[in-house]
Parts: sequence; C-alpha cells; structure tokens
Amino acid sequence: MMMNDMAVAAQAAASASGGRRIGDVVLDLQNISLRFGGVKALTDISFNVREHEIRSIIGPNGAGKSSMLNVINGVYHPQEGRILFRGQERRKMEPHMAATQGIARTFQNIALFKGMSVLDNIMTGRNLKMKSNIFQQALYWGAVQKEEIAHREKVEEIIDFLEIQSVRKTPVGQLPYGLQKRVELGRALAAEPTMLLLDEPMAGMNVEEKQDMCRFILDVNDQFGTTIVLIEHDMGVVMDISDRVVVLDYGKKIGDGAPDEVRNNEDVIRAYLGTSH
Amino acid sequence: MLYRENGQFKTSYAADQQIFPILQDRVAIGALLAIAFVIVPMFGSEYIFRAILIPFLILALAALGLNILVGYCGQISLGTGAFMAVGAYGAYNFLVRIDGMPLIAAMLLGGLSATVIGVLFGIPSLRIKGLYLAMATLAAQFFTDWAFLRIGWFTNNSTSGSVSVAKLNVFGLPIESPVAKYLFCLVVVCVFALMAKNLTRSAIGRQWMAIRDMDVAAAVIGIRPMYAKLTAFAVSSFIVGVAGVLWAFIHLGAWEPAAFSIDRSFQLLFMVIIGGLGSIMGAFFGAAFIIVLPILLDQVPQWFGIPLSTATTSHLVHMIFGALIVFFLIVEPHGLAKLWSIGKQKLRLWPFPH
Amino acid sequence: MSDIHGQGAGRAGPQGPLDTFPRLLMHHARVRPQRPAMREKEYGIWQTYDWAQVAGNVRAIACGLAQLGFKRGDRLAIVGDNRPRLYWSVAACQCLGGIPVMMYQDAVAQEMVYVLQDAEIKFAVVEDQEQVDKMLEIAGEAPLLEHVIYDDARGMRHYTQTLLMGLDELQEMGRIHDRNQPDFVDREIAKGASDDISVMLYTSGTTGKPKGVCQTHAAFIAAATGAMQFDKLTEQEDILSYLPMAWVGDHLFSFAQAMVAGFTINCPESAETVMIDLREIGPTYYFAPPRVFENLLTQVMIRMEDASPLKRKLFHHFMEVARRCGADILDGKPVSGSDRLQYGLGKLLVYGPLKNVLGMSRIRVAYTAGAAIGPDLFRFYRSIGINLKQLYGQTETCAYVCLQPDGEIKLDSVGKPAPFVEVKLADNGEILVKGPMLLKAYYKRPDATAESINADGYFMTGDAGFFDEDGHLKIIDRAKDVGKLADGSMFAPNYIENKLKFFQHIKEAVTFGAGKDCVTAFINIDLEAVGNWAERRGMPYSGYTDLASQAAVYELIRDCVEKVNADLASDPNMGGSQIKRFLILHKELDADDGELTRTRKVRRNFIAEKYAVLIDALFAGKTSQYIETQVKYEDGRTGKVAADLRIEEAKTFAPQAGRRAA
Amino acid sequence: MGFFLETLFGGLMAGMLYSLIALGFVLIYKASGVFNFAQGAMVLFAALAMARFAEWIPKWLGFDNLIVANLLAFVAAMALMIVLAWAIERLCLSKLVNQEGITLLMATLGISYFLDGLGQTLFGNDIYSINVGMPKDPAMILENVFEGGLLLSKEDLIAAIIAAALVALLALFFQKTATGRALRAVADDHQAAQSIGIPLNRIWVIVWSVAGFAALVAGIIWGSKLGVQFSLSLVALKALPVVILGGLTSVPGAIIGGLIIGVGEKLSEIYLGPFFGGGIEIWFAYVLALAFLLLRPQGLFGEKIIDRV
Repeated sequence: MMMNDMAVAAQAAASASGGRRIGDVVLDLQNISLRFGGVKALTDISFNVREHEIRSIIGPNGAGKSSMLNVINGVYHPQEGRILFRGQERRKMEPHMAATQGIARTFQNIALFKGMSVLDNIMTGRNLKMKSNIFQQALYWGAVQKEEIAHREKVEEIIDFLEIQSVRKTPVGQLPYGLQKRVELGRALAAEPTMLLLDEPMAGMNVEEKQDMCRFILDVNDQFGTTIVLIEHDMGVVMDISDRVVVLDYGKKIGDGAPDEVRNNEDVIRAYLGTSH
Repeated sequence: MLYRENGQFKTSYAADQQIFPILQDRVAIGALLAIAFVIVPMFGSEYIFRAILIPFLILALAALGLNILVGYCGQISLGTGAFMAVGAYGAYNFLVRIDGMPLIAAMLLGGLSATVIGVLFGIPSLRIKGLYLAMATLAAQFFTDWAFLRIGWFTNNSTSGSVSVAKLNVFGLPIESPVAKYLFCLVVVCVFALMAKNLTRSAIGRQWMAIRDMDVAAAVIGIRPMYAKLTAFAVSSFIVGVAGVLWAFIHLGAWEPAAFSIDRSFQLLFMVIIGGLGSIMGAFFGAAFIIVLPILLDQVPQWFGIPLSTATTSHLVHMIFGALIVFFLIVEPHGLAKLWSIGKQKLRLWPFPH
Repeated sequence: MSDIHGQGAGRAGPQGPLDTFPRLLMHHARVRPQRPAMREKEYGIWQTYDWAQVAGNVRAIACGLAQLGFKRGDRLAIVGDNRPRLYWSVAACQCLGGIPVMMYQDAVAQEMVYVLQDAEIKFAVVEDQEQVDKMLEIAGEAPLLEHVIYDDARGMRHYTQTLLMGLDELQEMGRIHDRNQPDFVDREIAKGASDDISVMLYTSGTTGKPKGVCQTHAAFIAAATGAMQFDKLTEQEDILSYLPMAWVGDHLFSFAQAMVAGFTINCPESAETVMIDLREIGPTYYFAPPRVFENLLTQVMIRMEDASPLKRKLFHHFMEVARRCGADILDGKPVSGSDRLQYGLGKLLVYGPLKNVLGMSRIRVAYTAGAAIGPDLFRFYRSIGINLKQLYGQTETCAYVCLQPDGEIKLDSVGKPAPFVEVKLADNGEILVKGPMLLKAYYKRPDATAESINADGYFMTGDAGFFDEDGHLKIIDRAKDVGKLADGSMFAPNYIENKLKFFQHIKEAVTFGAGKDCVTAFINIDLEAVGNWAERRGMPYSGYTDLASQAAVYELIRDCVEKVNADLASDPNMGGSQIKRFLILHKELDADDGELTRTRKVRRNFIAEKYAVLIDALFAGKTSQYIETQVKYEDGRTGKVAADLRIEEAKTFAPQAGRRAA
Repeated sequence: MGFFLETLFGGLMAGMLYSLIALGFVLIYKASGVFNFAQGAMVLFAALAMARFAEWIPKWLGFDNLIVANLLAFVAAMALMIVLAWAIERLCLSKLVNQEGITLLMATLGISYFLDGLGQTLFGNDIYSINVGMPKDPAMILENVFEGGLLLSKEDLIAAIIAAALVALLALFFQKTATGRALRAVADDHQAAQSIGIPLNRIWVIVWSVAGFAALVAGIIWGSKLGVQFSLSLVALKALPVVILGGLTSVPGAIIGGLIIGVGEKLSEIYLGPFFGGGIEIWFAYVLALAFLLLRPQGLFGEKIIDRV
C-alpha cells in the first residue's frame, strides 16, 4: 500500500541511521578565500559540517553567506583553500557534479522554473535518477512511461509531505511567495540529497509560514537524516533549530559553535549591533 | 462551455499524464485528424494544396523544430534556414549519390546531416548566451548560403547551386499529385509532432525548460548544461532538416540556396514568436498565420475593389509582421497558443470569468 | 416490525440473509469483487479499492483489533476526516460485533472527553497526529482508553506512548492472524445478529449533554434499502464523502447505502480541495446540508459579478428562463414549446456549463436535510436541472422519515413518509414516527429512551408539523419551541428565523417572544455577502463588528426583516408574530463560544442567558445597548469584544384574516 | 606590395563604415541593453528618406539647388529619425523594460521588419540615388613610392574621412558631454541611474536619435556609392561581427573591430578566397568573430560578465 511508503521508508531510515544522531564530519572547508576581480567575498574561512546536523550560517547582509553556499556546491570556485567532501578533496567542480554527490540547495531569490508547473518543477529535481535515453523518450513507450510514473509517485510523496496538493498543477509563477519557497524545497528534496543547502528559506514569510517551513526542515532532517546547511536571518529560528552556528561578517568568520556559545560571543554581538540589521 | 469534465477522474498516473487528459480534447483532436486525413483530400483543390496546405505543413514542422530550441530550451537561432538547407542538400546528395536510396531514408539522413551541423554550431552555446549565440547561428546561415552556392560538390556541380528531384515515391507509391504530397507531409508532420510532444513531456523536455528558465538552478540540481543544450540543438536541427527536405523535395521540386536564405530564418522565428514560444500547438498557429496573412492581404482588398500592387502587399505584410512581433512580445510573449489556451480555460470555466 | 424487516432487508445471499453490514460487505466482495468500492484522491490520482480489497483490508483490521483484545460489544471510537481506512475500521469493528462510536473530528479535546467517558471507550482509531495529540491530552481523564490507533503516521516518529499503534502495523499483524486462522473473521461475522447495535452516533443536543444513539444493523439497513428502492439506486452510483463521519447523514449515505447498494464512495484529498475533487468525480448521488448549497450559490453569484456585461446578461436572462420553466421541465410537467426551446438553449449556454463547474453534471438524485432550505435556493438548483430533493429525519431515525418523491417536489414540504415508515401527528402537532429505522436505545440512558418513545412504540421527534392536502409533511418548528405571545398568537421561532436566514445577507437569526407582547430578533450578517455588497458600494469597514454597526447595513437588514413580516402577515397561523424590533449582533455566533452546536444549530437558551441584557433592551424599547462579550479565538486564546449596539424598529403588517389551515 | 596596400586601404575604408554602424549598435546596447537588430533597417530607412526628400523638396518648394536640396533633405531625414526614435521608445522599449536580452533582440527584429515595410511603402521600392557631390574619379597617391602608385577611390577616401570624423565625434560625445556621462551611468545600472534622477526615457530617445544619425550618415555614404535599395539594410548584418569582435559595450572596440573586419574581409577574399571558390567575404567576418567569441566571450574590449547567483 503506497500511502505510507514514505513514512515506512522514513522509519526504516531512522532505525538504520539513528535519525538525529550527529555523525562524523562530512564537509570540511579549509581556509577558503574567494574574490571577484578585486573584491574579496570570502577571506580565509574554515569550518566543517557533520553528518545529520543542522548547521547555520548567519551574518549581516553582504557577509558572504550566499557566496559560501555557492562555493560548497560548485557555482563559485574559490581561489584559495581546500574543500573535502566525505574525505575526498575536490578539484575541478561544476554545480551538476555537486548534485551527483548528493548536495541539493535552494536559493535566496527563488530560482524555480517559472514556465513549469509545481509537479514538473519537482520532477526536474529527479532528473539525475532518470535513466531512459532521448530516443526512448521520443517514443514514450513502455519503459519510459513506467519510469515517469515511478518518479511521479516519489514526487507525489514530496507534494504530500510539503502539503501542496492543491497546487500541484499550477504554474509556479502564479503561486504566492511562501508556497514557491516550499516548491523549491520540494525540488531539492526530490533529488533525495544527503546534504541540503538552504539559502534563507524563511525570508519574507509570515509567522505561520515560518512555522510550517521550520517543521518541514526539522522533519527532513529527522526523517531522512539529511544534513542541512542553513542561512537564515531570523535569529529565533536559527537558535531554535541549529546544532551549530557559524557567523560571518565582511567575508570573515567571527564566530562558530553551538547556538548558546555564539549568542554570547562578543564579536558576534558587536557585528550585529554595529549594523542596522 | 463545451467541456463536461465531471466524472473524468484519473485513477492512474498513466491516465493523468496522457497528452490530452480531457475527453472533449481527445474528441476534438480526433475529429481534426479525421478531417485532415479524409475530408480535405476528398474536397481540396490543387491550389489549396500547393499554395496553402503543403507549405503550411512543412513550415509548421520547421517552426516546431525551431520552437524546441528557442521556445523550450531558450537558445536563440537566426540560422534555421541554414539547417533546412543542410537537410535539403544533404538528402539530395544521398539520393543522387547512392543508387536506390529510398525517399524516407534520404529524408532522415538529410535530417541527420542537419543534426551534425546544428550541434557543431550549437557548441558555442556552451560558452556564450543570448545575443552572442544569435551571432553563431547567423554565421551558420551565411556560411551555408555560401557553401551551397560556391562548393560544387554539394550540388553535383550544377550552376548557381540549383538542383531538382523528380519521380519521388514512398514504398512504390508515387508522390507526384498534390494530394499525395499533402498526405505525405501530413503523415511526417503528425509523427514528428507526436515525438516532439513526447520529448517535451519527458525528462529531456524538463531539462530543456529548466535550462531555459533558470540555468544556474538547473545545473545545481544536476542537469548538465552541455547535454541539455546540445540535445536541444540536435533534435531541433533534425526536425528543421527534415522540414528542409520536404520543402525542397515536395514543395519546390527544384531549388537553389536562396530558398533557404536568412529571410526564411527570420520568417520561421516570427512564426514561433507569433504562434507561441514553448508550445507544439504554437508552431502550427504561427505557420498558419504567416501563410494565411499574405494571401488575405492579397485577396481581401480586391473583394472591396481596392487594387494593391504586389509590392505594396509585400510591404504591408512586412509592416504587419513587424508590428505583430512587437505586439506579441509586449502583450503575450507566449503568442497565439497562449491566447488559445486562455480561450480554452475560459470555456472550461464558462460561465464564470475565472 | 418483523414484516417490515422482511421487506427491508430481506435480501439473502448464498451465505444466508444479508442482515448485517459485515455480511453485506462480504457479499459484495463475492458478487462484485472488481467493482470500485472506494476511491480516495491521494498522491494526485484517485486511488481505487475494489470490494475484494476493501473486504481484505477490513478482515485485516478486524483481526488486528481482535489481537489487541477487542471484544464483542466493545466500543471503538472513530475520529477523523472521511478516509477509506476509517470507514474500514467501522466495518472491521462491526465484524467483531463491536460498536463503532463516531466522533466529530473538529471537536476540541475537552469536548471529546465526555464521549470517551460516556461510551467507556477502550479503543480508538484516529486519523492523524492532530487527533492523537487530543487523545493523549485527555487520556488521563478517560482512564479506560487502552489503544489509540492512528491512520497517518506523519509526524508520529517520536511518539513513544505505549497506547499508540499505527494502523499499518495493526493491519500487518491482522493479516498474519487472518492467514493463520482464515475462518476467524467469518466465525465472528456469523455470530452477529441484525438487531445488534451497528453504530453509536451522538446527538449534538440543543440542550443538555449529548446522548449516544444506538442503532441496529437492521435499522440502518432498512433505511438504506428503503432509500435505494425509493430512488432506484444501483451499484453504479458515485458519491463524494466529505461531511463529518459522525453525522447521521454521512453514515446513512456514505456507509449504509453504499453497503446496501454496492456503489462507490469517493473521499476528497483534503478539505481545501473538496470543490476540485467534486468537479473531478462528478457524483451521481449527492447529499449536503442546505448550508453547502447556499455557499455554492453565493459563490456562483459573486463570481458572476466579475463576468463581462454580455456574459452577465446572458446568465441572468437564462436564469430567468430557468426560473420560469426549469422546475416544471424537471418534474415532467407541460411547458410551452418556446420555453422548452429557450430552456434547451440555456442548457447549452448556461446550465450545462454551470453544472459542470459546480461538479453536478452527473447528479441523478441530490438530497438536502438537516435544516430548512430557502425556497429561492431550492428553486435555483432544481431550475437548472439538478434533481435536488428534501428529506426529513433525525439521528434517532437514521435520518430517514420522509422523502420527496420524484415529480412531486414542493418547496416547503419535506415529502411523504418513506417506505416502511409510519408517521402520525400528536394532538399538539408533534410529529410521531414508527418503523424499523428507530433507535434501539440511548446508550446507558433508559430514562431518555423511555421519554422519547411512547407507549405505542412511536418516536417523538419533538418537531411540530402538519400534512398538507397531498399528504406531504410540512415542518414548522421544534414542538417545545412553539410558544405563544402574550396575546395568544402562535410564535414559532425557528420558522421565522429560517425565513430570515433565507436572505443571503443574513447568516444567523435568533428570535424571542414567547410570553411577550411582540417578537424581537438578533441578526448575524453574512460577512462574505454583506462585505461584498459593501465593497461594491465603496463602503470601508474594518471587520465584522464595524460592518455590522453601519447604518446602511441596518437599512439592508431592515428591508429583509420587513419582507419576512409581510410574508408572515399572509399566513393566517403566523400573522401575529411579526418582528417588531431587531439588532445586529456585534460578533458572529460561534460553536467555540457555545452559542451554536457543532452542527451549527442555535443554542437558544444559552444565547438567551448570555445576552439577557440585550433581550431586555429589545423588549424595553431602548434604541441602543452597550455590551461586552468574551470570545475564544481559533488558537485557543480568549479576548473581549465590546460594542454599543443599535436597536431598530421594523414595519409590521396587518395580518390577513380568513382561511385557517387544515 | 602595392596591390596589398590597395587592398589594405580598401579594407580600412570599408571598416570605417562598419565602425560607424557598429557604433550605432554599441550606443544603444550600452544605454538600454538592447541589441538593435534594426540598425540596418534604420540605415535603409534613413537613406530612402534622404534620397526621396532630396528629390521631393525642390519640387514642393519650387527651387533647383542641389546643395540646398540636400541640406533640407538631411534636416528632414534627421527629424524623421528623431520621430522614429521617439516612437520606438514610446511604443516598444518602454513596455519591454527589464525583459531578457533575447526578447529585446527579437523585438528589434520586429522593428526591423516594420521599418523595411514602412520605408518602402512611404518612399517607394525602386533604386534611388543620393548625389551629395562626392567625387567619383579615382586618385593616384604615393606614385613616387611604389611603381604604379596606389589607386584609391576618392569617394571611399572622403567617406572614410567623414566616417572617422563622425566616430571621433561620437566617442567624444560619449566621453565628455553631460549627456554622454548620463548615458554611461544608465548603461552601468538602470535603477541606480534612475534613482539619481537621470530620466531613462529621455536618455533612450537621445540614444536612438544618435543611432539614427549614425544610420543616416552611413546611409548617405553607402547610398551615394551603391544607390539606395533594399539590400542596404543587409549591410548592417556585416556590422554584427564587428560588435562581437570589439565587445558590445566598447566604443573603441567598435572602431578597432570595424577596421579588423574590414581589412580581414578584403584580405581574406583576395588571399584565401581562391582556395575556397571565392565569395568568402560574406561569412569570413562571422567565422572570425565566432572563433574569437569562443576564446574571449566578452569581446576585445568588453567587460567580463559575472553571473551572480
């Protein structure tokens, strides 16, 4: 019976992985520096991410948070520093390679495919798992249709998980902002990532939408054991749900640790008081 | 208004994902095909076939191919005429150089030749975007214009690149009469339209659209831009190439490179814009519009007793096309197809406005 | 009763008489195993379960329950939205000879305590985390509760309470058990008897605590069989189940009738998608309280307001045509050729598409009940060709007393006594009914049972009414509510309130006057309809309280009140009870504040007590009155609403003297 | 050697004209992000207007003086180009603000078609001549350096000089005047420019007018040389590779690119053409630009494009 596949799978995953049990370092960033022409976006930043944890990156606007995510998933290439993912040092990195390694992400300014429906957007997230070739697809026979249906089933589970059933066939452009953010999370989840990078998933949301999004993030982390790297402005949310927090300011790391440590770090307090944030 | 959708619920994904999920649409498309395959051949006049239906079908096919590149994958091309020419001359060479080459095989090989050239000129799209890419495709246009005019080998050393084919047949059936030509084109167009639709609703179609809508996000979820773009170029130029074969072999019979000039490229681009970017249906709308408008402009003033010279008509056509392009880009970038789907949505919701 | 029993549920299968629901279920699984029994919109498509699958699942759940220690006669609480697995649980419980107790899923935890205690519930099957939380919250107050089984495991990972179990797990357990003892369920089913209690439904009760109405298999099967014969229902029907499972109407239509006739139940995806799902399924058989029909019509009218002038004109023109001849055409009465032609055109241009958008294209029979339906509203649906009919019944009578026969539709009657049912009127006008569908008893309330069934075996409905010349029953009001004004003229508050509520701008009304010298009324405006009306006039307002206090709104409502007065004046029985003064309440009456029942009936006495100061002011002839009221918000917080309410007079008319009704 | 230099000079002169047209592209692209495919149609339109006004104005006003006629025709044609610029801004561009580059490109294709049709409807579709008194006879120079000297067309020489002057003028306009600075500000950041009070719409009208002016001059030069006819609008297609080569946003790039293309085209035709069967002029520029594009996508002098995510 399919209606509880996801839940059953989740239970299985939980008993295997131990759910929220935080594991070893999976991503290790060492002395990362990134420049655009003469502008220094990141300077000598090191931190790591452990398996299954929720790791937040905070900092004032322009601190280099988004650049950090872009470095992690290969959109930007830092001029200096080493990145180790699951113990392997990365050399040449393209964004789609990050995806094949199980890293998915959402964007600060929603980057959905505007011309497609919610369903198709999330289906696109599964493209790496689709194996049929272009000739089979042109005929749309047998195997291709079966494949489409198999992936549709997975996507429907995500739609159910994110409670967006009523809009599944709506073009994403017509959705309100909060729902678009959810769809984007859905697209990232469709890839069944082991690490999820979320760039301000709650920006511009009202309290209720934020609560929903928090619940989804925690559920993802909890049920699928997904490691989450999160950028978020809402300090309440960050302190509530993060295991560890790293603080950036002007492209430099000024704090790193558990939420309570960071909250009491003087540099951090200064950075936050010093800006109009 | 005509829709009765109650009870048309889907109990399987296969039913939900079919091309026309609504019964009334299936009936309509069935009726349309019946008319096209049965009624029209019974009653159409030679003029209708030669001047309207055959060019309409072939240009619709070319526009379909172009739409895959421009409308679905978001890569511009100003060299569609070149890819048609490659198809046409490619097929011609296969036909005259290999004895007993069947027409359909020649046609597909022509399409493949266009694919090769299309991918070649599509390679720059990996590094360059938009305007710059338009340049690359223009280069293809000018290069092939020149090559077929000047390189004798392509045209079997005929003067001024003019060549001709005759006595075409498919499986022993002669493709000589207008009706036969029409039916042949119709079958080819239907098959390609179906395959194009299948591609656009499968994984590859979603990859194209993802690249079109937001290429960085597409890459981040694991879509290889190179694969997506080059397949779009390949599929697009294959279809365009086949259309070129039809245009040359079936419609013209004898042709020279000028039949595939830059004007043809622009004309096809206009069809796609007016018909609707990113829509299979749009290609047909666009082609119909561009075929029918000049004929109307030619005929209608005569009915009212206003004589217009051929030149004036052609200038008017230019102006109207130009104005319409701008109009559609401003008001409805998804063209006639979008207007059609809005109309359909209205019918489904009738009598409510929304 | 036995002869009726013979008629009603006399069908027999090869395995014996089909006189209990489990036997019916197994019968369908044998004779039509491949027919769809249930569909549920889930994961984007209509997941379909045929009768064989349903029977298999029911067996599994039954076995699982039995393994947990569920015994014959135990009560099983069912809490949740209309989900297939909850219906299966009902059937599974019946297989074991248990009694499913249907509970309203939108009740707050504290309201559930009473039912859990009253019915001494040990087992509960609930829909999801939300309901589990409620159960856990009150588990201390209901110490008998041993097992809470949840359908949807979403969010349940970290619940470690020992009384919790997933329905999946239960079913899995049951399946193994069923495999090991394949005749266990059949033996249990064979033990069942038709006069066993098949279900307990709680009456919301306008006064006092809710009572558990115990209905037998025979009662519901008789009601369902009668209705099936009456409307010629077949296994081909589709019905959309979206009304609360705890409501007798849903139990009759979605459970009992489907079990008897073998048709298909369709469960919507979620509360937000009901309209979409309705459109997709296009039920052939449909049941809804008047409120639903009313909301639909309001939406139709509001959406049409935005249409282009041409479309609007077309719409109104053809609606006029429909009003003129639509109902007659539906009833098969003679209609002039030109009207017929116009109606045909209208069907193509307006009615057909409209029904399509509403999801009503395929409806063969639709019923409404539970409250009086406005004549305009009723006529609207019939005139566009929807065979909407009224029925009359109570929880105690399986919602089955009177039905309107096809072709004999009257706007203000509830039809003729249904098959197997006997109806008579007491001297005071109270409606008394007898038949196989009567309740067996109120649970643990012999006093109440004795009070409601008289010595001759008639159930006293508590409603007052009369038969018209064609033998159709007309309902006036609750018998106990029918009172007299000081001058002795008859005062039927519900009757007047219903007339008021038929206006789209009025959502609720409460009238007072028993023993007084005139009639007065509280009005609740309909925020959506009046809000829309105000927006079209460019009147700004900040919310319900503000809108309700505006002079223009008072004018609007006064107009409605005066129309009702004119209507009353023309009725010889009611002419004396016209409304003299009224006010518009500063807040909406709300079930959360105890002012309405969960089925949204007015709790007259509670309101009279709570707003005594307003009533005094109305009868004292004051022009305004200050009031402060506590309200409960959706999130459970409380707050205060205060306002200085205006009291206005309405014009009354001279009552028509003359003919008295029979 | 003499032949080589002749070819070289011929190429440089043609290149100067390419530069002129390319400058029109660059101006508009810098200020509004529009890749103006209609530049060629504008050249045709302006040349048609010039040719026919020079013919009509003496008739309307009843005089017969070539210089006055040309002067008046020039003024009238320029006025028409300004009206055109205004109409394009008002009816088309202002409604496509913030659209993607491709959309704008396709819009200018539409404009181009429209102008082709309009120009020929208004002014006729025959071949017309523009006679601004350019000397038609060739000139021999450097006779004492080479044997046989260099044979140059005076017309080309004058045209090149005019074009060079104009290019210099426009470059100055861009670098030194207030309007020019405003233009550059707009080019850098539309919103920022608007927020400091630069009226975007007016800037665009000015830019399109200036581009119209460049088109008019190019039209006159080309028209007097080859006659005014439809093929004139294709000349602009030749200028496209120039812009790509030089970089879309660079004025010096347009100038140098024009010269490179002009020279490359002529030299390749002479020295490479025979190997390919001749006529390679029409695609050589494109292939050159394309090859260049792959190596340096932003062009010779263009700014590097960074995709911000």
